[in-house]
Amino acid sequence: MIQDPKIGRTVIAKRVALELKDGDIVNLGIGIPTLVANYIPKGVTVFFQSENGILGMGPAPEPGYEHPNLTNAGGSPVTFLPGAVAFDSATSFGLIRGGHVDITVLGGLQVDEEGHLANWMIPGKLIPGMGGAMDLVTGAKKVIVAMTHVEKGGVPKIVKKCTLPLTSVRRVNLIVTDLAVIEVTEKGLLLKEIAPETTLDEVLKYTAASLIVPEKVPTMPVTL
Amino acid sequence: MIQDPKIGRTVIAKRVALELKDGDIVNLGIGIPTLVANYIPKGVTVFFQSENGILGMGPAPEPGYEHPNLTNAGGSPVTFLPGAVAFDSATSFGLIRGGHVDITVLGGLQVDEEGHLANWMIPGKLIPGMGGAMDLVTGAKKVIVAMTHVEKGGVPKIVKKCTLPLTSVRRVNLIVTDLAVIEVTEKGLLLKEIAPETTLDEVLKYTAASLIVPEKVPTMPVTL
Amino acid sequence: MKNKVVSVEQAIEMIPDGAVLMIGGFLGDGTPELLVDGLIKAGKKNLTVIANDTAFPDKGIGKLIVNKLVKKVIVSHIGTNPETQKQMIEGTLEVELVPQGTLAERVRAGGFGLGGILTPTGVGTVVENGKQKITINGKEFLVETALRADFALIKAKKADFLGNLVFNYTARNFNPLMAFAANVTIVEVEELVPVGGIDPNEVHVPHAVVDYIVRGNAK
Amino acid sequence: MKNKVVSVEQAIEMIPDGAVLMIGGFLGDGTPELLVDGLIKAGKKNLTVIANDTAFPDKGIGKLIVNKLVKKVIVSHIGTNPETQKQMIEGTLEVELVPQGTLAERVRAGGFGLGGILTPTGVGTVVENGKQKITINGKEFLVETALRADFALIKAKKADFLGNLVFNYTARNFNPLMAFAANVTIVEVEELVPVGGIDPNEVHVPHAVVDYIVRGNAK
Repeated sequence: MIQDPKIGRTVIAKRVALELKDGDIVNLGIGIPTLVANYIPKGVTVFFQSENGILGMGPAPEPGYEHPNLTNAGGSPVTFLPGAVAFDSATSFGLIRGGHVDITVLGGLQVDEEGHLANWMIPGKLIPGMGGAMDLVTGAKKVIVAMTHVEKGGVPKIVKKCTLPLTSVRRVNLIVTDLAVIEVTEKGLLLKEIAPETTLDEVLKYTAASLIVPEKVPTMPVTL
Repeated sequence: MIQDPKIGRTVIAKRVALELKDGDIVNLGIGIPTLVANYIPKGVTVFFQSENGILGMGPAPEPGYEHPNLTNAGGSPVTFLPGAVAFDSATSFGLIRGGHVDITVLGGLQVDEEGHLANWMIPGKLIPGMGGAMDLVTGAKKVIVAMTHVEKGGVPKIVKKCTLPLTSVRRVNLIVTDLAVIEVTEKGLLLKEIAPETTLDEVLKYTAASLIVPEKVPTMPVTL
Repeated sequence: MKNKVVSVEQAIEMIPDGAVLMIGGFLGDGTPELLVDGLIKAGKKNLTVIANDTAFPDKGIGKLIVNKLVKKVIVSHIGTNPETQKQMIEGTLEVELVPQGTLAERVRAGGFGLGGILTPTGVGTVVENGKQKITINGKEFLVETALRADFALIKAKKADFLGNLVFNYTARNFNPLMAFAANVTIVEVEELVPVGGIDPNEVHVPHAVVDYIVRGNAK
Repeated sequence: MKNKVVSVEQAIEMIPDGAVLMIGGFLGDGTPELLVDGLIKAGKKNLTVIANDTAFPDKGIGKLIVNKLVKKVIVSHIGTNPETQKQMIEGTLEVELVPQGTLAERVRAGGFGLGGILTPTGVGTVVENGKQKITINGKEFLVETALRADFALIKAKKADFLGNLVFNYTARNFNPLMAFAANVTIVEVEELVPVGGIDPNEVHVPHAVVDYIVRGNAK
């Protein structure tokens, strides 16, 4: 098990980045998903869509180059890459809900055995609102959850059944954590890879859902 | 009764034009309604909207100035007036259905005592389709029907109850014909004006619906 | 990255007989004529066409009707093409009429991942036959369902190599809506510019929905 | 013809206490700050605000919350403004949360004369509570109803004197949608150009829906 949380987050971002294919339209949520942009494989061109109304978003500008009308969904200044487009919120979610976004990477509070994600509220504690998450999970072609495997204190986030309010009844496709890569299949949660410096026992210990474990489970193809 | 059909149509167009107020957004149907554009009162600026996606449409261009991508809803070349805008069909009907068009002027096959208009098909005979008429009648702030008072052969077009398929259950506001101006009120069809060279008896004779006839009915304020 | 630019022939080759096509244009203004001619040259059959109208016998979608490539049209009117009415009466062409504003919203809904929209247009008329109605705050609306197609054949004024599109004046009409609503979107363009050659504020359709680009007459 | 250009004060004077406002912007980007400041200066009360979010305490719509002008918000999230959460917990501010894409479509429906839309978003979640559901081709959709407002306060980059609007980059967001959906639409613009000074292809919102224009900081 990776001890340093920062390295853990990096491993997650690097592993998710390997899922991106040349030409993909990609929407990254805030938090860990944002880091994915730093690890796009060589030779792969992807286009970042942000729900506030842009496709072809580039990284943060150099100091002094910030423009108040060019921001990401977190409100931070970004840049245009060549071929970038701006559009209104209805069109932005037309792209999202209409299946024109190839991959969305989102953070998670819980994912359950059925592949249902909860990531927008903790009743009585944290009610930030769903923002665009419900539309993204419902509409994107492929949904990847990028999150730490456990909460602080070691409480599993991959559970039998979500106790927190669901984001969508549409199943997510892939869960990438600092311990494992898990695919949501018709038959259940399939353990695909284990993180570096991590054992199968650790994965099972920190997962509260049943996992389908193949005979051989490879290590994530990422460097620490 | 005006005998010359061409003069009759001109009277209708001139009278409808008096309904237009400064700043109005106006949609004109094909046929007689199109003629209205020729008689806008002095000092009144209106903006013509066409459902194929333009607001601020000007008259036909001079010969040689036709552009294939600047046409009206009848497919004929038009021009831009200053401040003209182009938009897609969804936006065009957003303007229409959303009540942003102040006045639509449409032709009619029948209008009945309840103010219901039929103007898009004659079963078994003529099925051109409704085009934008159903949206226009349902959504425009004010609907004016501009039509000859009778069919060829003298058959009344203002009837007790439409026998032809309705365009909308939304009542039209005003009917302008070559015989009369009739307002659709809560209590029924109110005769407002009679055309030049026309008698009350003629209006009543050629109208198959009950009319509310005030003691004094003025003549249409138009010159032949 | 995939090069989206193809020839008319390559584009047409992808389209099988019996396909459902959305075709842009309003009485021919904004219709991709090269793609229409390509369909005719290739002798496609049994097409279903979703479009605003069937234009004129010698223009735009009208040519597909005259050449009998089409078994069904979903349109808002057919008044300008006598051949459409003739084939309808003969029973060789099925015509489904949809109010123009409803057609625009149904196409948009199909592309935007909506199941449909609620419209007051058509309530109390023959258009409501067979449709669900919903009352909201005492007002009745028709449930009009989303439309999708196998292919959208659209026409733009300008594209960059990614497929960002700009339309021209009244040639815009249904084209941007249809771009979103098909499994494969093929655009015929008059002008192809380098990536980055269009102001991000001025793009009408983002490249995410465009699959193939065909260069039009003005290369 | 009516001159649509008014001062901030004239614009704010039209808005009564208790009004329902749509306000453009996404975390403050694209929010008409002069109009927001005008509301605060005039001490308006009991406003209902429909917007994407409540921004930050010192920016955009956030300032209306901090200054307690608002009794209810209909928004997609409030996570960036602790004051909104505080007032919600205290019970002085009602918060209705709507998925962002649904909010966009509900506003658009209000402006486009639709009763609402059918969306898959929210099916099977707490969002569906109290809503009608419709099944189309075996798939469930929520009926999400149209939203309208008394006033839309929006921000554009550029207007002509008629009120044709052009927005800038990510400051566009909800602004064009809200322009259609209010009884009175007031736009704060950075640049005012002569009528005819904007290419008809590049207008984002046609003047038909704009009632008043307020010149922004950059006159």
